[in-house]
Amino acid sequence: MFSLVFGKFFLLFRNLILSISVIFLLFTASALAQQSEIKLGMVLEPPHLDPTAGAAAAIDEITYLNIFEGLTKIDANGAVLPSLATSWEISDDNLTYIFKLKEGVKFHDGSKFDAEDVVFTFERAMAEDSVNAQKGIFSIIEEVRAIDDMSVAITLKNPSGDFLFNIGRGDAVIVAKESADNNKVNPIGTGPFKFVRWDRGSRVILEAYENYKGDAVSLKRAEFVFISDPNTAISAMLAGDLDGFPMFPAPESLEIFANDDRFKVVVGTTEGETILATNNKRAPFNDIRVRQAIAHAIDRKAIIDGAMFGYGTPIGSHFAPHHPYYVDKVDIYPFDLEKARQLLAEAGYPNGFKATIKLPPPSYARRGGQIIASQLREIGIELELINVEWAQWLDEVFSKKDYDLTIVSHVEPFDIGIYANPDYYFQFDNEDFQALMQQLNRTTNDDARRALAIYAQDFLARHAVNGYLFQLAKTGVWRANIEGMWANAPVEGNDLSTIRFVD
Amino acid sequence: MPQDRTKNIVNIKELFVSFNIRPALDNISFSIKRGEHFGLIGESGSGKSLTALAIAGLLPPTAKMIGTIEFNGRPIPKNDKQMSRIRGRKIGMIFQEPMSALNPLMQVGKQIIEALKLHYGEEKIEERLKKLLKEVGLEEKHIKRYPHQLSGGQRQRIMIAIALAGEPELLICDEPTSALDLITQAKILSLLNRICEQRNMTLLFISHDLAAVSSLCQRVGVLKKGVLLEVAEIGKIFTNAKNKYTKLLVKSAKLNISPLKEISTRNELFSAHNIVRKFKQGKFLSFSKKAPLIAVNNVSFTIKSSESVALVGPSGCGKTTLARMIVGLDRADSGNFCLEKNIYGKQKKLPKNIRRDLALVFQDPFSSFNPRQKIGHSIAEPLRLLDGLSNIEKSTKIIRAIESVGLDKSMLNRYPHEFSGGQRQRLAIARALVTRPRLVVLDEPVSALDVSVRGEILSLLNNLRSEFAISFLLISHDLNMVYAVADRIMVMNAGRIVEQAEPKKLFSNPQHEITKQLLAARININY
Amino acid sequence: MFGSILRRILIFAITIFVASLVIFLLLDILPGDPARFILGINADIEAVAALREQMGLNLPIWERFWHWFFGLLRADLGISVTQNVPVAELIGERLFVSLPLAFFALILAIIIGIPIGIIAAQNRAKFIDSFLMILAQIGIAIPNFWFGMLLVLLFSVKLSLLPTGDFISWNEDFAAALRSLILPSIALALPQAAILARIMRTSLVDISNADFIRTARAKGLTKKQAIWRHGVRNAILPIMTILGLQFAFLIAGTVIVENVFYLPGLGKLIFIAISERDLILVRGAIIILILIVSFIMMLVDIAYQLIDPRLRLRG
Amino acid sequence: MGKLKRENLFKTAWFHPSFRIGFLGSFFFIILAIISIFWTPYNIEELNIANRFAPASFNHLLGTDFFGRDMVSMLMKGALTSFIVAVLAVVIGMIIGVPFGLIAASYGGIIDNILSKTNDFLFAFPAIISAIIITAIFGPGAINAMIAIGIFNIAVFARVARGGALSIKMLQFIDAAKLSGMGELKIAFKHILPNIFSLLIVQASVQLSLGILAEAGLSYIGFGTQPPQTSLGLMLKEAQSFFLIHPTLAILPGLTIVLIVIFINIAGDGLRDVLDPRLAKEETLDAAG
Repeated sequence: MFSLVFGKFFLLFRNLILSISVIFLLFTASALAQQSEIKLGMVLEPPHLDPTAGAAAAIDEITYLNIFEGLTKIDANGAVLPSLATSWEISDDNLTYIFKLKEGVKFHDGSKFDAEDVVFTFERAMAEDSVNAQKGIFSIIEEVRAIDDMSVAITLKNPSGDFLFNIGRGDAVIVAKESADNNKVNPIGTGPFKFVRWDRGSRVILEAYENYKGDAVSLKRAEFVFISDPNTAISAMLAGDLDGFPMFPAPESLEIFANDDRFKVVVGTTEGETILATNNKRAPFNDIRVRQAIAHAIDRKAIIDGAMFGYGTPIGSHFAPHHPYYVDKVDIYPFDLEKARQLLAEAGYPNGFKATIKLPPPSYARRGGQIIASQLREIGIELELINVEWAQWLDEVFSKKDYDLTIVSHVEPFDIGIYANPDYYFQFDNEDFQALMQQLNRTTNDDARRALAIYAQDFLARHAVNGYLFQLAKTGVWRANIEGMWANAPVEGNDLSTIRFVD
Repeated sequence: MPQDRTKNIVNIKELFVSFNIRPALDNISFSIKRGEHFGLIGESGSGKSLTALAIAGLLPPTAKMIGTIEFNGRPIPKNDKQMSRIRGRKIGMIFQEPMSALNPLMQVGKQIIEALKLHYGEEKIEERLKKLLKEVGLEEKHIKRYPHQLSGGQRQRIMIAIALAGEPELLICDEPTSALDLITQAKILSLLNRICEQRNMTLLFISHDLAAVSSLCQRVGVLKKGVLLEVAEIGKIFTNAKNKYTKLLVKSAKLNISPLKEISTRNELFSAHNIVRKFKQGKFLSFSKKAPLIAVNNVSFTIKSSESVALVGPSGCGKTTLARMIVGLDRADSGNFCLEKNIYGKQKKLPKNIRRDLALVFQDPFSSFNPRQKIGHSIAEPLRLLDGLSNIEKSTKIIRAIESVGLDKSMLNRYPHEFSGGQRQRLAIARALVTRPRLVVLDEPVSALDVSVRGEILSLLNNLRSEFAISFLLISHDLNMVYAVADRIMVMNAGRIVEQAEPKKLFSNPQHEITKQLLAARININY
Repeated sequence: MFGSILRRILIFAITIFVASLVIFLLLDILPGDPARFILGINADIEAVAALREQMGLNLPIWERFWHWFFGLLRADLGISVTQNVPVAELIGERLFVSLPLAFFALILAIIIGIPIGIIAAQNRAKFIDSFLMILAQIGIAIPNFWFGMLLVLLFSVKLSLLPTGDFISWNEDFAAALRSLILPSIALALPQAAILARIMRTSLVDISNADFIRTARAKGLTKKQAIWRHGVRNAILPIMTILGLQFAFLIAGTVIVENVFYLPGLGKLIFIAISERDLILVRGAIIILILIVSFIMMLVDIAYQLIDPRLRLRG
Repeated sequence: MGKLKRENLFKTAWFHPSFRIGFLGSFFFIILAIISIFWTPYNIEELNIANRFAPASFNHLLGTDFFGRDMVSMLMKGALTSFIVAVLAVVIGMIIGVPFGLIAASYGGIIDNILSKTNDFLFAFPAIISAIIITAIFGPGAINAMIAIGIFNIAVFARVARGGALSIKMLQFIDAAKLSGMGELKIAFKHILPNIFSLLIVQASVQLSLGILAEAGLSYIGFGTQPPQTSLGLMLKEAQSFFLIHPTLAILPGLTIVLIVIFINIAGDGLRDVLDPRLAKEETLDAAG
């Protein structure tokens, strides 16, 4: 390999000599991005490009709805729309779904899309050795069956209120048997864009798929460029190297873009409930009075201002404010230091105590952690800040549950169910809540579900399981002449098909 | 080149040179006649090199100069460009250290050619080069070599060739031979003499060595601390010097040492048997294997107690290596030494009982004391070798040592930089004597000293020998010097002792070729 | 001569061996199980054990080291835990950014630093000397990442002349790739250029006091001629060693600069590998860095031997 | 023989103008940093979000940062961390590197060869590569940055000590000490070390300023100081993304770094001038003659 590398370097050097003349052209500004090409910034580079084999949000942000499509799809507002399934019927017992598939669809490699692909996809995800990150979506499926070439029946083990939503997510996109194993490096889907190239460490390039069966797409080419450093992100945008940054990593600088006619700043919502996650089994946090004291001591406004520069909506429970079932529980434990100290004293800690807080890399956590430490110091709780990388966080906090407090954003949509899992890293073990969630899962009637969800929100808020801080905002920046970019992030993804440049 | 012997080629009037505010040359006035050989003599720091540089317009930029220097009747130009036309073409220069004076990265032939081209352009370069080489006594094969591939004498010949390239009217030689060994020195001096005669060239010869100056020059100026003490015909300097300092110079050049008291040399004190020392060549993990260099080759000799033996030889003959082995700073590869029945030679570290009977006095008095340590501490250091001394005994010994070399005990609290070179050499001797050793090895004990103090140090050594009954092994390249202080002279060449005899016998009837060469190289003062 | 080059190569080989041993041992004591990391949090114990077996993690440490070391000799550095791609391949790609970047920076440092040093030395103790040396002082004192940011703000954001990084592969668009390396190499080069200027100045001042310069002037050369014909080449010799060291610094400096600009270089790769705890990748990347640096040092030593006639004939 | 003269280094250097400026300048920042151990105008652990980005005023002489912390207090604490990291890295380098170099020079031969080759190798490794390894093993932090910089310093000091020791070793008082029966190690520490001490001090000033820059670089990429601690480099990093809106937040720590480094370098240059025998050389051109 090394001789190869050096050989290449020799060529490189020759090129260099040959293109001395090119240097004269270097300082002429690069051609402006064509109206049909777009370059979008992303913070994280995906580990691979197969959304059915990994949890990383970055995979979906590139591939979902662009390269891959599911039977259904989620639109910018979180509504479920037909995609590869043009229509579906649901049996009266809410257990069997019959999907009619879109005709004439071809994968990017030219192979035909039919019921067999759907069956393959689901069976692959349901299999025991499945590496799908959302096995929960598939575990309730009893059977997947092709009725004919263009229709598929899926039978569930028990009714599920959000099955259609779930199969519209990136984890349930349809893949072809022939190409599935290669999707990590060379993703082949049915979507409006096909994969061109992945310059590792740098960018993924997509190109419009000429045989796409669906609404016409305005873009011809798209690049996702990976920029993890917020400062670099700011200058890359300002310098015009990028057309947009759907999830801009530096809320502190949005002001610059808001005051610049070339750009627009779009603040939407994400599914990210940002919480002060608490180890409910570890003393003293196993005492509800301690948790309540913390809840009283947290000044959400200061955190949102200080960590997110005002972008974010305060939450009082683990529920997204834009969700139709949402109720505002922020005032259950208002900011009240006196009350907090009193509760702490009742719990037996009149002089407070010491604890640790583990902070993953995002700035909401690192900055938020400093602010929370400063706030809790007011009631005598001394926090030691421990910065961890994501890998460490997953290992120590998430799987080993070795932590007191941590700050993290839970980005799964409608994920209140995690509180019913006593092994989840919050270690919240409450039978009442577990029963409540079982009931919710079985309920399909919307009004009934709403009532249950509201009760659950109130329940969590009152138990002060975690410190509920704010709903993470989706702060996007893009050129003023771009339309059709998702303002909110109901699921992770950047739907390129709706994006167009206007004059 | 028409020459008028009566006219002055150089005329210096009231020359002052200073650095910052420190004066270096103080009101110097003299002139050099066309065609004469003029010598400038003085100790280090006397300003003699500075005078030469001033004439050539090569003073360092930090130097300030007042006064006039006329060359061929016209003041030398201040402008570097104009001056550069005089340098080389009218004034040639040769410096002391030919290794550093040549560009290490350039073949020596090219360095000569560069000078030739400056004066003649491209015309007949090869021919001129060959002619020059022949004149300075080099062969054509030397052209393609780099300075480090030549010997010191050859390098100095290259320097002479460079200086002659522009056919200058005045040749300035700044200590041209002091970095060379005696034999080479004599050859270079006679070469210079011959060339100046042949070319009818004026010579300004600068040296600290009155002997060298006297062999070459007709007229001499004596400089001391930036002041020109006197200018006179060389004959008059020797016979009828006006100045006290000049007289001292002349006296020490003749090396008048207070005569030896007759000391009876008795039994054998020390002997060396078949000593061999090889040095490995090449570096760590080296692939090329070179034959080891044999520095000392099967050497045997003896020294009696109270005897003073001199070891003489050209540089690189192995005498210093031998000395280091004797005092235990180095190990012999084979053979052994015997000091009063104690046999040693191959140990890495000598036992105390042997070590305390041996001492070494170093060549360079400036580096033989730790500058950060008081003299008293340095002199006390060898007392570690004597066990069970009380503090009082120690200080008594130290005081006796320093007083025996004629210095005051109050000086023990001073630091080395507060002493002059001669005083330091006395202190070094005091340190060597503090343990009352039986054998003292003296490695060129006076060659780094100014001529004026050499005599007193040698006299001191003689006195000490009779007083304390010590044996001396005196290492030197200077036959004149050892003649006066040695009972016996051993001549060493290429790692072997080739001849030994009493001084008078050796001088009158040398046997070995190298002894003859060494004797021939001595510059005898004939006044 | 040939022998001394061979000797230098042998030292290089020993260095690499010792370095790989040290790196391997250091990174082997780390807590954490790569097999578990690959399979994820929920993997069952049997699968992890199987993968450990497959990855050779159960072998004794010495066997694993030999395995890795001989892999290194074949340019096989294992498979990245997080990216599932051969490490050698990942690194190979990144070198096409980092090496040119460091190389350009070196060239820049030379073409900026050396002339400044020469000008300052020629005008010693004059205003221009002090001025240039104050500039060099400032150049050394400014952190290069900060300077990089300032460059971006000026040339990319305000003037829109150059990209803020945005490296496109050499094959795709050579000129664009070159453009994207201009600002980072300037940022990287600045402190090194300042250091070079100072060393060049000192070296020349030293040389201009050297005896052979006096000889050259005595021949009839003016001071300037003497310094140009004899001084500069001699002054360059010590500079060469410095350049070798500087290249090492520049290679390492890419780690920082690639983070200021978004360049997909080796530095960025290491950075991400560390944050994702991909130790196989970290290990490979570090040993490659060491390999490059040692190789450069070796080249410098050999070049030194070729240029300096005093070393040419030595054993 | 300039460097062999025994003199009070500081006293001599004081008359050198650039040393004086550099020394006073760095002394100012060092004093500020030391004061911050006991007192800062405001407690920087108390965040005051409502008062963030306050402009310079009587209450906050240099304004406040994005957490509402007083910039003067931040700079003092930041300088303290930067100095501690750099100084301790120098100490590490000296304590390990100097004996390393002295031993190599004293024993020579194969020991010297092995030590010097190891050292050449270490020398080629800027702090950042050690930092990568250390961070990979222990995670980031100010102490790790210090060790990483220290490792590089070891190589530097070993080289300087070895070079200095070799030139001192040529001098004859070393042989004199050997003749007195002193061992190599004792000679190294009693005779050689005091004579290369001033050399080491000058080098320490260089490494100190490099250490401050290296700490800043490591903190910038996240391998160095971690919040809630602060250092000048970390302040710079955290302020970068506000640069276009609140430029002072980045300019202040940046300027502080630049000033400290320049002051230390100037002081070091002055010291070197005082010690450098080259300067003396011109004035005593005649010394050999």
